[in-house]
Amino acid sequence: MIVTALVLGPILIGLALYAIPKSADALARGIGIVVAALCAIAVILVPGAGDASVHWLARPFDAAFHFGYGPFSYWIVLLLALVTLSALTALRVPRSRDFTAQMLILLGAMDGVFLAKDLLLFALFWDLMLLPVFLMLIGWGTPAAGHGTAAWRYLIYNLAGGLCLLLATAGFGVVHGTTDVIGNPNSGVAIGEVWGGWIFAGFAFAFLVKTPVFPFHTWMPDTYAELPPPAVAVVSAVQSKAGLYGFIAIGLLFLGAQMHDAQVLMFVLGIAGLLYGAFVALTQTDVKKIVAYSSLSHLGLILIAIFSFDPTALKGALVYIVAHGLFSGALFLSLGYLEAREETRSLSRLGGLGANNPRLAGALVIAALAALGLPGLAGFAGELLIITGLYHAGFLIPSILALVPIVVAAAYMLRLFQTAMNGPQRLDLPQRKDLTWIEGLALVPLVAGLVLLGVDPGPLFTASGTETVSVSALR
Amino acid sequence: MESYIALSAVMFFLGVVGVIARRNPLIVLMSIELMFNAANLALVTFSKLWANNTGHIFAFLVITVAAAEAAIGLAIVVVAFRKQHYVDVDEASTLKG
Amino acid sequence: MPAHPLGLEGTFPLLFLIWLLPLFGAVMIWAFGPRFKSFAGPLGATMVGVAFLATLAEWHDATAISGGLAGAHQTLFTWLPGFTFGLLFDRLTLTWTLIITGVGFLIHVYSIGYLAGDKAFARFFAYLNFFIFAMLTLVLSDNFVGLLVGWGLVGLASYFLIGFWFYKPSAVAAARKAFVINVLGDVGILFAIVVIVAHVGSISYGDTFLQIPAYTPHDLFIVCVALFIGCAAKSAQVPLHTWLPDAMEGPTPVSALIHAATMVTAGVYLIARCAPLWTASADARELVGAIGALTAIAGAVLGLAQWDIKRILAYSTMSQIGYMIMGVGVGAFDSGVLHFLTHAFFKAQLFLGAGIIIHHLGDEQDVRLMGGLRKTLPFAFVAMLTGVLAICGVPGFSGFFSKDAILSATLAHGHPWLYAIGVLTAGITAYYMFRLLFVVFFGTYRGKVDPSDLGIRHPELAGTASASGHHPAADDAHHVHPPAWLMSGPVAILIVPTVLIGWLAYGGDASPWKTFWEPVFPKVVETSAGFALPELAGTVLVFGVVLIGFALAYLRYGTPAVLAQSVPRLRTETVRMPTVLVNEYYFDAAIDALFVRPAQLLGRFFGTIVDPLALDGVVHEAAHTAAWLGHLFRSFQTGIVRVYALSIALGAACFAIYYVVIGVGR
Amino acid sequence: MIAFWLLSFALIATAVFTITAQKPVYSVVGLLGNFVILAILYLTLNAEFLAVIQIVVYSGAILILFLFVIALLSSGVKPFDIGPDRAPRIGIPAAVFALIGLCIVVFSVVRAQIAGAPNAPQGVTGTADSFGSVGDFGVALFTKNLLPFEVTALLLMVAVIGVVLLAGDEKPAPPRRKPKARDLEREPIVKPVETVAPR
Repeated sequence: MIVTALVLGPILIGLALYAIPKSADALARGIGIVVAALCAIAVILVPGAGDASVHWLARPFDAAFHFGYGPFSYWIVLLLALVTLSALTALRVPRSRDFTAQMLILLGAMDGVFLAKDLLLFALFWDLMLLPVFLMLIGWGTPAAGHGTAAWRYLIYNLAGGLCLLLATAGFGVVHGTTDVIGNPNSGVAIGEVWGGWIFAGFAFAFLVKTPVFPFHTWMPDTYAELPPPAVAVVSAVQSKAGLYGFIAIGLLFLGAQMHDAQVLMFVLGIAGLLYGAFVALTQTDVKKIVAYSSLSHLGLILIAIFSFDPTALKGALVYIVAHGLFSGALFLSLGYLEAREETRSLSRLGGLGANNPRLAGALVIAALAALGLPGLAGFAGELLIITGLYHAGFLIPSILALVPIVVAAAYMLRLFQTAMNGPQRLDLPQRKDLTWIEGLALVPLVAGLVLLGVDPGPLFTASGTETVSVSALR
Repeated sequence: MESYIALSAVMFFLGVVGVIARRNPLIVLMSIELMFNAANLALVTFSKLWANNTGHIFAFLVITVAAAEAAIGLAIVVVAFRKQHYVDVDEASTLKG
Repeated sequence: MPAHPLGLEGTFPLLFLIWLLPLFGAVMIWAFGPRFKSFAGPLGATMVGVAFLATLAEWHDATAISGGLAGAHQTLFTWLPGFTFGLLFDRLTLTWTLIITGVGFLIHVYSIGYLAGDKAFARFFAYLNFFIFAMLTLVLSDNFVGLLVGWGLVGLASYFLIGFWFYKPSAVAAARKAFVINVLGDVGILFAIVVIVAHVGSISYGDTFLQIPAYTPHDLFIVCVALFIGCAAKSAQVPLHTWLPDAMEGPTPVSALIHAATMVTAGVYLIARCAPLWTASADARELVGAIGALTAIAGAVLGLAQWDIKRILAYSTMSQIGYMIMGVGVGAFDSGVLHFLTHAFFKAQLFLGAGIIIHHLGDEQDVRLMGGLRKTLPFAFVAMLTGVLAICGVPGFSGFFSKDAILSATLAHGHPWLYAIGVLTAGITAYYMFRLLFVVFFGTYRGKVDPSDLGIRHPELAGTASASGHHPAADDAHHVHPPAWLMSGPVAILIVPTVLIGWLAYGGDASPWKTFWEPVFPKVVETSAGFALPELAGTVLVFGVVLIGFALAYLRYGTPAVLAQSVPRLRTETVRMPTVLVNEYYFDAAIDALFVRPAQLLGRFFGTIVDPLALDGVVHEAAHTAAWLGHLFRSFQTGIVRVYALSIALGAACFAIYYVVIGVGR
Repeated sequence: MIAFWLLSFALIATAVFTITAQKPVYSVVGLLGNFVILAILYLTLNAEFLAVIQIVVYSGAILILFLFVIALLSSGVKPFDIGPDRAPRIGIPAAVFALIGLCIVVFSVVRAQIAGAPNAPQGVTGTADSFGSVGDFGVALFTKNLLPFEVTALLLMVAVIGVVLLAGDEKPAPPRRKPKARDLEREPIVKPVETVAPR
């Protein structure tokens, strides 16, 4: 029951928020924060819960209304609740009631994606997840002059992906007979060769677009740049993991042979994205786009980790998934603070803010350091395990290429941080107050997670299902 | 007998050309009548050929339909004329995409 | 996987104390810094001082067991099988910890005086304490990943401290450069770890060294090279050295602690720690020894051409670390470590002495604008003089013993070329260090001379006081006069080991130093036979070269006649300085042209051409095609009824054709 | 045979005249001739009743209807087709298409001639001598084809109603509901753009 409530609760409360008066922004935001906190508490207190499967479709294939934890999803759902909590606490957005409602619907939809044990439910929530983001882009986006197409581009790209996902799901259901399979190790039956290729192609396209992976990423920089900071924190922290989760929970368990066939292609795409994102991030001037392209780079690394089928690399992928969620959330929120204060995202206009905003600088530098893989923070642990796994599995060249973005990341992250915070003060910028204690507090869960998991990511490997996945990956 | 069929075809295509090429709705309607009659001629011819008067029945029905069609068509023309005081097939362009 | 025993297994609360006290100090000062005000300095110093005392108290545990990797060991936690973390406190760690906490403590005390009144006083001590913690993490770790964590964190501390005055663009740029180059080094070590784990299945030193026979020579070489990339970045070895001179943008105590005494010698620590690896790989010894020697002479030659007092010292640091790397590289691990020990003292003392001068002159760092300071700053003169004598290897001073040990070791291990370079470098070192001494302390004070008379064309680029500008924070720094002993006291204490510490190594193989390390380092057996110069002959040769260097420096800078007309002479020298030296061998330009610019170009190409045009272009084309089709179909919907009629007729005709041509024929 | 050719020629000539006539009245005249000739052709095909119907219904009723409409509409001076010609050269493709279609039909007819006529289902409804007679026709119409005949009645009925509705007297439009005060207070869905007060 509790898992179903995790999914449906936020969605229903989000819809119900539209019933309270428009002017009650603070109340709405408060409700949003409480709901996100309750989600986090529920995940922590009731680990490993699963709900009964309610059969609701028998023809042409069996489908069930079934929620529970799949492989890796416990940590991702916890991450989602924490990031949403931080995001809602951190920043106030105009028309807070509507925004909070959209955020809660997004929260519930993403919970649905990661908690669905039925493929059809997975696909439905996958498409539902798209809607709030699109609406937030339309309603709260800050398009650059002459653009403003981010919302539509996002919609079209992801609808195409969602369509492929739906087709693949239907194909899977028809071939396999049932879609009530995710996270069920006993149902890990490989799909035959005739249809498997097409089904895998459908899933893979949807996953690659959503993640996104080079070269399907062109919707991402604009979307990330234009989304309001709390939303982009959640989207980049968690929504980008939906595709990777799909590869793990569906691909590795049911389409192993097809995954192996696609290995070379995915390595090429992953490594291309890894390098491409890093180099592009080096020259962007929009601070949010720098982080967006760095995400492309990081996500490419996770992709090749998954497709190396090495247990160590898979564990590293889990660590890095969580770490990336934490640091990209923290980064986007810090940049949100920056944007809210200085009313610009352009590096060419920023400078010298550290002198009067030491706490803002501190928040940004911690997030940036985690993103560049500073040893001792969670990102490093993930990178280390991934690259170790890659080398161990015999991928010498990819493991060396995966090292390059680490150096480049240091360059672009420091460029971002130093240009904005260091150097002589610029008096043409609005001089605003430093972070309030509540703004700082909002980042605490994320930063604490980064430090703790950086010191010892061991706890992640319990209750994560990595063993299940590893075993099936090696099959 | 084949000559009758060929004659019918000629008449039918003349009707088609009239429908397409003329802008006066009355002449267009008359062209349609031409096509009806061409069809009738063919029906009657085949009836004769196969000694089967179903063709006659059918031609009779076609004449009925043609009468109805002419009545409705002329009514439309009248209405259109009342609206804008002239009628032109090209003016009925609200179907434009 | 049998875990290799790392000595005395147990729990060592004192180790935790040593390790975490500085972290505690850093967090406290960072969190409550503004409220601590001037109390932050003493608090930070206390943390490090207590850690030093605790280190002394732990001495016994480190040396209780002899043999290999043996000392106090405590397991902490495990990520995954093979990824086990713990603390190891053996003789090598002991040596480094003593220097880190001991010299660190002195420099903390010194900093209280040096930075008194700076707005970010508390922040400075938070960083400094954090650095001590990071460096202790590096040396206390019992595995490669822990070492890498420390390795990265000292880089971070170094980044923060170089960029401490973050309103200076030059400091910011220097900090970034240092960090990026150090990340490159981190990546090297990361790769080494990856290879080690693939072979050994463990990150622990013990397992790694136990299973050296499991490696092919090729893989062993790869591991050594990858590790050495880390060393080269951290210890400023050619070609990754360019960040070190720039790092002098940081406050002088930082230069003394991080960029002279401790952090930059981490490379030496790593090679000494991995002595079994280097013992097993002759190729790696060859490579590392050669790069060490190259760095030693390259740094020394660049030391000739500098005018900024801290850059001179920075290049001398680079050169001296070259010596150490050469020592540990050829397999004389104890000699390399000895040079680390002596260098930590005399270089810290040189920097702190320079700091006194800089502080006195109001952030003036250009030696051309100094001169005659012997009379105004006699204590600084004594400090610098002893330091210079030590670094030059004048017999009796500490540097003499360590340098001599390294040079004779290169010969003994069969590297006559390295020996020759080392001896030559010693001469150059004497020359430029005495040049520094003469220009700064002798003659008359030139601070009032117009910089252009000295040939300084771009004062803002020359590290002069006007360049460092008026820091809003540092301005009032010099109106506050802290007790003088805060700065002179630590220097005075340092003079003792600077002079005397070398005597530890007196007595050849029976010296306390040799017996201390006897059980630790494996013996390197060279395939090629080494030379054995009689001890006295070697000493005389080196000292002779040093004397020549001194004599040249004296003739050029020290004679009364020269001193009398120092201004025009310095001007001539400035103007005639070879551009290759002024530009520091064009390393920066080369790195810029080879890596930075291509990367930016690539990024710009991807970002402005590939992304919007090629990738997004495909998507746009698809969308445009759809739109074009829509327009095409729209154009069919003319609204002209007759055209519709035509198309209906055409359609009907198609059917007719089908039936006539195909259907009937059947 | 000669009669057939003459009749054919006259038929085509009147048809051409119909579609090319400048004024609708000429067209009606052409069409009248066409229909009469067609009735004669029907007679040659043993379709007596249809021939009569052709004259009575077509020539007598439908064409008169056309004439009435023409008379009704051309009381003004304007010609009917005065709008801009939106497809000025559409006659060319139409003619080409017609020619091609004609060729195809003729070709197929010729081919059918060569292949021989298919087996005709001889004498299904009537005997050879009474074929085409009014009696024969009536029997067939009111026995076998009674339902279509009745449906025809319905069709004509609908046509009559349609014509009356279309062309009947225009009634004044029903009065629009008066706006209530509540409606005026309601917020417009699209907010009017606020005007900037002149300074």
